[in-house]
Amino acid sequence: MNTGTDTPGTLADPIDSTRIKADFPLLSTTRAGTGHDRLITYLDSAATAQKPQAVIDALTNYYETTNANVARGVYELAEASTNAMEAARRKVAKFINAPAANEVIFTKNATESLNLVARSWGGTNLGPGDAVVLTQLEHHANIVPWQILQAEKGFEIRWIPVDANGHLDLTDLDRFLDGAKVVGLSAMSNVLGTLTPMRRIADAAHAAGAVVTVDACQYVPHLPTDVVEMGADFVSFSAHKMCGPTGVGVMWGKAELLDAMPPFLGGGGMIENVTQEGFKPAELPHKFEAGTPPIAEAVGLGVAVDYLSALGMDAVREHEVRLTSYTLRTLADRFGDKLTIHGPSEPAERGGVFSLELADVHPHDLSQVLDEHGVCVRAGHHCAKPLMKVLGVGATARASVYIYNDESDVDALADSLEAAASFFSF
Amino acid sequence: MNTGTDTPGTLADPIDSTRIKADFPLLSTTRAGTGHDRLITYLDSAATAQKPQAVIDALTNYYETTNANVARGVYELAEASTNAMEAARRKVAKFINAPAANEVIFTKNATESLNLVARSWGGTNLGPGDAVVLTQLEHHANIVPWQILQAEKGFEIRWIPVDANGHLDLTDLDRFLDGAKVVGLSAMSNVLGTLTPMRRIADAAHAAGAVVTVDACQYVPHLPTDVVEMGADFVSFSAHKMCGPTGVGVMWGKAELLDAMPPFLGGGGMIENVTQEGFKPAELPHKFEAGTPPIAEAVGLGVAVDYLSALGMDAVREHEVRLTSYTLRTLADRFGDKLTIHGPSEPAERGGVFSLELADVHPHDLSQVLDEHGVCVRAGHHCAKPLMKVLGVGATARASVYIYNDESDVDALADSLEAAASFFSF
Amino acid sequence: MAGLEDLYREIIIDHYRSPRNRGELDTPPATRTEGFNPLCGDEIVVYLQLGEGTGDERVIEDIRIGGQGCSISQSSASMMSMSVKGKTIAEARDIMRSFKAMMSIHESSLDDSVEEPEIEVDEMKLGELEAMRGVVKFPVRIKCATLSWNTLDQGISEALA
Amino acid sequence: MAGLEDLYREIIIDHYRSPRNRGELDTPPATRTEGFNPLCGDEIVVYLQLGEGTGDERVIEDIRIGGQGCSISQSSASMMSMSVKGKTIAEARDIMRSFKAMMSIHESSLDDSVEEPEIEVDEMKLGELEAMRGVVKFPVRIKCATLSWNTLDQGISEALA
Ligand SMILES: Cc1ncc(COP(=O)(O)O)c(C=O)c1O
Ligand SMILES: Cc1ncc(COP(=O)(O)O)c(C=O)c1O
Repeated sequence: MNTGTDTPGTLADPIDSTRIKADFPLLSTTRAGTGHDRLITYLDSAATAQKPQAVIDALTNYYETTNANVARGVYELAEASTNAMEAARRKVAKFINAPAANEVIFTKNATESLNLVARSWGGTNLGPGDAVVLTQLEHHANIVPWQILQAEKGFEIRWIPVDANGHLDLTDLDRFLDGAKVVGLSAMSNVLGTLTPMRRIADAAHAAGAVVTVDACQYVPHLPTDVVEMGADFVSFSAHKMCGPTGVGVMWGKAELLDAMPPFLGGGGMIENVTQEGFKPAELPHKFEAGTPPIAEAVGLGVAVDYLSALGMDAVREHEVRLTSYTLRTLADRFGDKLTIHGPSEPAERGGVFSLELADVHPHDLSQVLDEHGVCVRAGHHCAKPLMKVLGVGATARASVYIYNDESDVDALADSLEAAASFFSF
Repeated sequence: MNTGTDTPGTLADPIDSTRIKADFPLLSTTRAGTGHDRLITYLDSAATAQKPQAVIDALTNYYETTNANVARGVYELAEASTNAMEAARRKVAKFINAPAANEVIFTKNATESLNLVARSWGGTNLGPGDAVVLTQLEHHANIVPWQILQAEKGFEIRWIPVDANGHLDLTDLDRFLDGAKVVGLSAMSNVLGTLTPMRRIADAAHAAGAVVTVDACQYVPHLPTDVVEMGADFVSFSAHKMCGPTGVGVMWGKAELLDAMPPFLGGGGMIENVTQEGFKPAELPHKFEAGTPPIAEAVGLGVAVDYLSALGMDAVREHEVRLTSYTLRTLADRFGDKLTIHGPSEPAERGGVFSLELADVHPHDLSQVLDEHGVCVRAGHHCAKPLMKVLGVGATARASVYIYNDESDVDALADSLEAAASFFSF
Repeated sequence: MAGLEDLYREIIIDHYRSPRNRGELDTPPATRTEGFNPLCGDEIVVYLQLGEGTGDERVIEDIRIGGQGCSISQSSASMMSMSVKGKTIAEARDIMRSFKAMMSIHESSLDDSVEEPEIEVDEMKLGELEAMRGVVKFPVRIKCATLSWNTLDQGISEALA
Repeated sequence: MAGLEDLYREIIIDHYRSPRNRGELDTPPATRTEGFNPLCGDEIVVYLQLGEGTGDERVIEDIRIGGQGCSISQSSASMMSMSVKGKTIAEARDIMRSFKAMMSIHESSLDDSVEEPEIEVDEMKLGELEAMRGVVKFPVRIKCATLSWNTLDQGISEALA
């Protein structure tokens, strides 16, 4: 995977964000009467991405021409609906280079995906004396499911620490892995932007006999993803952060592991047979998709994948590396020591997520003032409270960029930060 | 609740289905090139309902003007998004007469809702020696979660039988309830249309010290619902069967029970605090809504509720009782003994769901021929295999009606049934 | 749009109405394997009686079919039983491969963005089974047609084990 | 649209910059109660020292505030500490009720289709706390303003228990 870049600045940005912005109705139209009588500067894509017209249209089109429940209907409409969802599954599989489409499980969000792994794999394989290794970078979605299980199964949770630059400190990796059965690892931090050395950790984990479950929420939308090259056993992510709809996520897992795991949720669609005495689960992927799936949402995700693929994920990554360089440079130039940007300073080692601290202005107050200038950033703990504690803060203000952002958005951010600094200096 | 009707036939049908059909793009436009160059006769609403333009537009509008992640953002867009979702929650609460909006939990579908109840309430309160009482009418979604839990906790599952008319046989109810801790009950069968005596069973269950979890998937879309009057402790249903989008379901529960239950899925949004040592869950409803919720979908559900409320659920019920009478009469007149219609024969005791058996034509083959005539019905076990066994069949062909269906649809069904009978008599 | 006549060939209806090799075999010596189509509830039971010998050279001396389902699943099972009875496991597997290839080539071509390996259909091996070709125009029914074959496949593994 | 001046009144900024009753009390005899705003990470710690007596007639003899958070949550906590110190529990609860009413009336009026009971705001009881009224125009921040009060509420229960 190319997580770096080829000398940014020497070639033109492969992504024309101005043209792309026009594809996103929310970013390209003013909304009078809602208080939004101007274009907004959307810098919260790490929380959720905006949706291109093509994805919105796909939902409309699905409901207007294809809507029917999947998998169980003989009639043509039900078949068309099933085909649309299964085509989306194959698109997702290809997008992440999954060896087989039936390893792609549709969930409601990455959080369900990560809970599925913890409950279904962990619930079967963990007990007292075992260890689960997490990192201090993790989002609550890859922490709390393990803590819930821990209360029941009594294993130990170990934490790979974060160093002063926001990288994982792997000095004691071997010691951490000794006796470990699971490693839960964020591919990219949603707070610091840190890209983690997944392959190295995965190889070490496998050597120690542990499975690796990767939280790729912030990775899949932004970098070319190859689940095989990653060395992962399970990879979870959400559609809504990659230009897709809310209400659908993905859990990819190796077929041999998924086959050996018990089902997670029980219900229609996930069974081969049910009697009053018991049930027999269905084959993959249905085994893990109980109930009516998020059909329209999966179809929308498929179109989001088409949209990103047309841009090219290498191009997306290069665009973001460039914009990250520009952001780090601009903010340093304009604010110097007054502004702290947490996380790695090298654009090649991080994504476009910037946790900011401006002098003594609390992040909440900061983002309130920024909003007044039409700049949307997120303030809070970003569902990473253990990491907040490591950073020694209660919250940060986080700006994050995506394909539709460009230098002008970063400039607007900087201008509004200046306004905030002066507002609070009264 | 008015589950009956006031002398159908004496007054006009309160629902004008012809006008309503015009609100549903999929039902009111022909789709050339898709093989659908005519209007279809959609009789599979028990599987999923079609969507009115207003719901489709609500999704578009959400993504074009309001899209942002909820609950955690200070900026105005995030606030608008949060408000939109919370307004939908209150609409749903009002629609089912929930005492408080924070008792309404958004899930991905009814199946997740029912799993939540089984895992979170059942996982905490059940053990060897306990009993869970289900009915033979249940959908797999209210069976398999209990069987999964049973393997772990070792309680007994008892089955309230179904009589020859498709009603629950309550002769031995007291014996069934002796020592029971949970009663899992479908409010209306998705196979037979049977309306169950919920209040009677709930009162008996409570007297025996059991909680009552109601599968209201087929009830909430079709009858005025009052969760308090029902006597239920938990009520689960899906948006997609009530004109709402896929990807969102509801679990309503009594606050005092929900407060005492452990969370189901762990992750962002459901915590009050997380440290490396453990977590503290958030208040209702967030405690049970881990991760980014189905935001657009919840908003769409809110609009579906508006749509149904504008029609009036009493009117919806009366329309369906009339159409049920017409269907039962028409099919009996035209096919006599050649066609079996499972389930109660009294329209007031059932919903508009008709499981059909036509002579020796297998349901699959039947629905294939019907599709050839543009009539969409479902063939199979309808995720109720234990009930199929009771009925002594492997599958049925199921036609089901909703607000947009009228006599002409029933006539089209009868015509196509005749065509099938003659096709297979060669 | 494919017509119903493509699906319901006369020979299929014939096998449905008069299924061949219907019944049971004593287990043991025979094996009994159940298959379900989880989507629709069709059930197939395959009884297999293999001859002496080793591995793939053993002969399917007898086969019986039980279960219930639609015309496609039942006739497919009936035809299958005729086509493999008296054949060696190796031969039966060849036929199975050809049959599944016939089904899956068309299954995939219905969707965009698919890349499944093209498998050569050996039409010589199929004989009467060719009548099933029309099923591929009704993709939902493909699972009905392949159910008995998948059950046979599993049954062979169990019988050899 | 509400302006920032509605939110950041001078008195609020003053309490933020110079929080009153900041610190800790020895536990016991005092009680210590933590409150979190799960959405943003704000934390408030309330230390309570009640006087002798029974139930709601006991006096809040001393109160101290710890924790960290935004200007709204911190200034609200500071103002709260001033308004309840020296008051009986009953009086403190009265003020709390008035303050929450001020917050929630507006919270609900922002949405359609709401039917929450209208609670009378007793403005007399609020005094300086009135400055917080601007917060209701920024609904996301209401939770910041009410955090300390909810923590106090819980703290009182614990102290009385
Ligand atoms: C009675 C009943 N229960 C549960 C379900 C499951 O609903 P869903 O598939 O939306 O989770 C259905 C619909 O399939 C149903 O009809
Ligand atoms: C790193 C990371 N993991 C997990 C999640 C949870 O994703 P979702 O809320 O879509 O389930 C997020 C986003 O909130 C995230 O950024």
